[in-house]
Amino acid sequence: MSQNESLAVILESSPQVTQLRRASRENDGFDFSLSIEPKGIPELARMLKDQGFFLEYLTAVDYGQTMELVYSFSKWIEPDRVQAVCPAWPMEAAPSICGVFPAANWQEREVFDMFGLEFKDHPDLKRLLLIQEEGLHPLRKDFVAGPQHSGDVVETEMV
Amino acid sequence: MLRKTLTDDTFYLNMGPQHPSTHGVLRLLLRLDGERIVECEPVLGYSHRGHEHMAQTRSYLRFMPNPCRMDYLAGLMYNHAYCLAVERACGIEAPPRAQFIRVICAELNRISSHLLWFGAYLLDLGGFTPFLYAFDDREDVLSILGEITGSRLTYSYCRFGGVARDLTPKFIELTKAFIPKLRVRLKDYDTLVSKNVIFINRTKDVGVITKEQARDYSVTGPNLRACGVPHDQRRCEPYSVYPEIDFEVITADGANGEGDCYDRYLVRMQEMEESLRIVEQALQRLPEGPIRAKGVAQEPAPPPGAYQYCYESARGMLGIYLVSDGSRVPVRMKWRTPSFSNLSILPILLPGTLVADTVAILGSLDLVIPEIDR
Amino acid sequence: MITTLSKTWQALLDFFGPLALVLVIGLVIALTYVQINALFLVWLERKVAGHIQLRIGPKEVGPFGVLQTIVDGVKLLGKELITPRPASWLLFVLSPILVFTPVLVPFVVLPFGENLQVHDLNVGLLLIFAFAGLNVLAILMGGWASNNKYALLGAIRSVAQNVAYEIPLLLSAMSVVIMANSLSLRAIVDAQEGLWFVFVQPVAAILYLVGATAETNRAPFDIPEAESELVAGFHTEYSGMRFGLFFLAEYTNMFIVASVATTLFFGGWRGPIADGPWWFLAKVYLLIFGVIWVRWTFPRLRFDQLMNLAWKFLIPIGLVNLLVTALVLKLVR
Amino acid sequence: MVERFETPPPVQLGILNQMLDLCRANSLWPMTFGLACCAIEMMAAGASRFDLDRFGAGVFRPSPRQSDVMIVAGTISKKMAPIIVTLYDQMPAPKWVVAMGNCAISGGPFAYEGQYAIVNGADRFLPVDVYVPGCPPRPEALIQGLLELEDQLTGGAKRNYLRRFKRHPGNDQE
Repeated sequence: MSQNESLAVILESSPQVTQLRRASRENDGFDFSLSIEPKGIPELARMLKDQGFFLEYLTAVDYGQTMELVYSFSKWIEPDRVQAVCPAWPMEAAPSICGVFPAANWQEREVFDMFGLEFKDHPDLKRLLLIQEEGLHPLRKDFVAGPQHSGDVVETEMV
Repeated sequence: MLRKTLTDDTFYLNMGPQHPSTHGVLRLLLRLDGERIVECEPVLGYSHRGHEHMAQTRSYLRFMPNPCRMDYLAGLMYNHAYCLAVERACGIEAPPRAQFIRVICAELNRISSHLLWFGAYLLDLGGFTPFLYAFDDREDVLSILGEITGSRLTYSYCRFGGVARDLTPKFIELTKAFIPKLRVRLKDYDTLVSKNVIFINRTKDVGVITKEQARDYSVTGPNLRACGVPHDQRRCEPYSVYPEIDFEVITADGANGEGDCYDRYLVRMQEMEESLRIVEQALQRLPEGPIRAKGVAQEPAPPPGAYQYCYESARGMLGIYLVSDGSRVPVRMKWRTPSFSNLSILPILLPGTLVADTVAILGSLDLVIPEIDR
Repeated sequence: MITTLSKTWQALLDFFGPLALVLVIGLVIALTYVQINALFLVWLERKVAGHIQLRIGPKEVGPFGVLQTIVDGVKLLGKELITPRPASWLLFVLSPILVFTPVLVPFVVLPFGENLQVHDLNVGLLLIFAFAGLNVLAILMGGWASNNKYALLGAIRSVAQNVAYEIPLLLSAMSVVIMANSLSLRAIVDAQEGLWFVFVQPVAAILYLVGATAETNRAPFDIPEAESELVAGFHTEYSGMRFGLFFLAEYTNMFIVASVATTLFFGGWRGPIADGPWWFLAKVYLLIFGVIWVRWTFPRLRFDQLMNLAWKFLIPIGLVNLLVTALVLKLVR
Repeated sequence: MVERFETPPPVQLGILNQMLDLCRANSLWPMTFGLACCAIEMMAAGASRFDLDRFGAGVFRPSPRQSDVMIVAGTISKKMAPIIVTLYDQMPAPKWVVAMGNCAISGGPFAYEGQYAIVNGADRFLPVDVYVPGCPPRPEALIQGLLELEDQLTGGAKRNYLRRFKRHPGNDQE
């Protein structure tokens, strides 16, 4: 696990990292969990990409009052997984990392679709999965299904 | 809006939600210049059913039937992955016999998923007959799995901490009879299709994915292994009983780390043989013992925290990210499905190819659309 | 009663002249034979495809499912004929008719038996190839007129394919014509008295069969109605009996192409023991079985590979073969 | 339930009409139109073990213009519903709809209080003729559904005039 230590050193040095926690892959599933400021994400992504990481997924979690963005990076052959968590909702929009990882394009669009979280300078931020309906962000805790969600056909214009 | 002003003489073609070779309801908005594709934009969401919203509003047990409806070709694997994830969150350990049974059924499910892919892929390339031979073998696998799970496609066979029912002697006998039969059939497919000139012309050097592209678009599974990267979750992050079973990770010897449709085809065909070997070894090593861990609550309530589980499904790396606050209903359950990222690479593979290649490349990526839209 | 009949017969004969009557009767027989043959071929294809694919084809409707094609035909007759509004109406309606009519003409010259030939034109082969070219026109008209992008792509593909595969077809036929030094099919069959041309001209035979499968848009070359790429190719917008006519024309084309192949290469109605029309039909249906068999085993060629195969591979071979036969004939005679 | 608008055939001749219905019943061409898991079971029904082609229904036409039966196999999402309606309109007149699987009948496992994405059942916007329950229904269930549709077409068990096997006398309606 030597490169694990070297990775830990690099992670500490990257800016905007507020708190680094080492976790075991057996019972948590990831090696490093670091919470970071939204501004530091592109820089962290670029640094991890040089280390040979790829973006596993990017999602948001809604805890009622606050929302947070979760990024998970992993490597190919000897996967030590790094999870970056950054506060999202009350803070301003997080910068998009489509430039570094093009895979994030659709995932960010899905997070915008489901949670309504904006991403700064995303090439083409619009709904990915749902119909064009104002304010429909189902995965938020404050989402309540209105009468128009009663399971009837809804007139949606073709995107 | 999508419709850019058509200055040059290109026109839009909707390989629309209803199309014989989009394997479900995927819509490809193609901009064509004659037969050549200038630009492609997949439009998703036509079979979005809100699995993750259901996960947030139901207890762990009531969410059990959903995973196998996300990817109905590898339903048992998703069920297995879901139970493993919840077991990791609650700190339960399934008894060894149950783990072996789960691995046997998961590998049989992988074989049935690859068989259906093989049939559907040849159907896309115009050969009608292999589709029915592949379905014939797949029916054998379904009847074997139906023997103990009771269903053909949507299995809820694994429980938290074990499996629902023990293996019956008929199951073991049927599997033992099935393995040599499939090996002979796979040899036939190899001679009939792998060496077929038209098939080679249609798939060689078509839809080439390089390692860098695979990393950028986080492609996983057979598509990644076809680029020569031996990344297999069962070997890199061993889970359940896979460390005790020896099988090698198949990678196509892509010339310089580039995988085309033909490599992806070869990887999946050899993976079926590997799965057969795994099933054989698992059957021999099947220990006696209980099939359910004692004292596991029907409705588990994992301690607060965030857990992640990565599993090797038939199409690639399946990640489940679980955030629990100690109650019986999870705060958030994110399903990282492999087809989502496998499809995201299509817009850079298609420009410059012909319409017939779209079908070949789309087929070789082995997508299941409800798994993308979740 | 008989006298009036014979008198009217005599009057008709004098008025029209014998040739016209023979042609009319021949074509009427040909039309009925085409219907029966198409019904039989569709059933044969579904049964053969079924058995190739480990399943039994239509079995429930009548003994061995024989009535299945008749039932399909009647159902297609009963369907609504939709003409899409943006489609150009006249061409859309004319196209299935135009696809089907040129298919009947070759029956005039096909030598079914010793004297079972409607009329022995001395330019028989030329007539067949001339009308074979016509159905491409109808397919293009149909595909383009139905104002559907998939149909348009299918139509353009079928034009390119037929133009590309007409030439190897002609080259292989020319090498046979040189051998029999006559265009009339009866002379070609007579020329194959001792030895069938397939043994003398194996390359031309293979060339002809490949070109013929491409000509009738079947199996490895069914690019114009590629089901998995262009939803249903040029007949996407056709419903009811219009689609039925396309279907009928395809199977009759298959029959004609196979019968021309038997006359050119497999000795027409000459058989090892007793010559007669039954040999002709046996060989034709054997060839058709081969074409069906090929359809259900090979995947489809891509469009540019199809073009390369024709232009860069089949045509040069056809030319060389023609040259060699000419040289050999020059030396022998 | 949307009221059925069936264009009456122009010529009303009893025997001819029955013969036409019999032919329509024995050659129902389904449209390749799978939405989700039930599509796999529909393909299995068309494959070699549960062969649909025996009943003349094995010709899966890709284009709606040439198909008679639209088998709605899978979950109908709100985004997909208008497209299914256009597909249904594109089919020529004597056309039928078979709702295969619980999702097409009533929204199935995905119909619950807070659901925002799916339409609960195909009969909210299509005139459905036969419901095939199951999640997914077995291929035999789909074949029985098609036979049921054939019975509807020919009014009771007349469809087996052309069939060699007789339906089991036990469960014959008349």
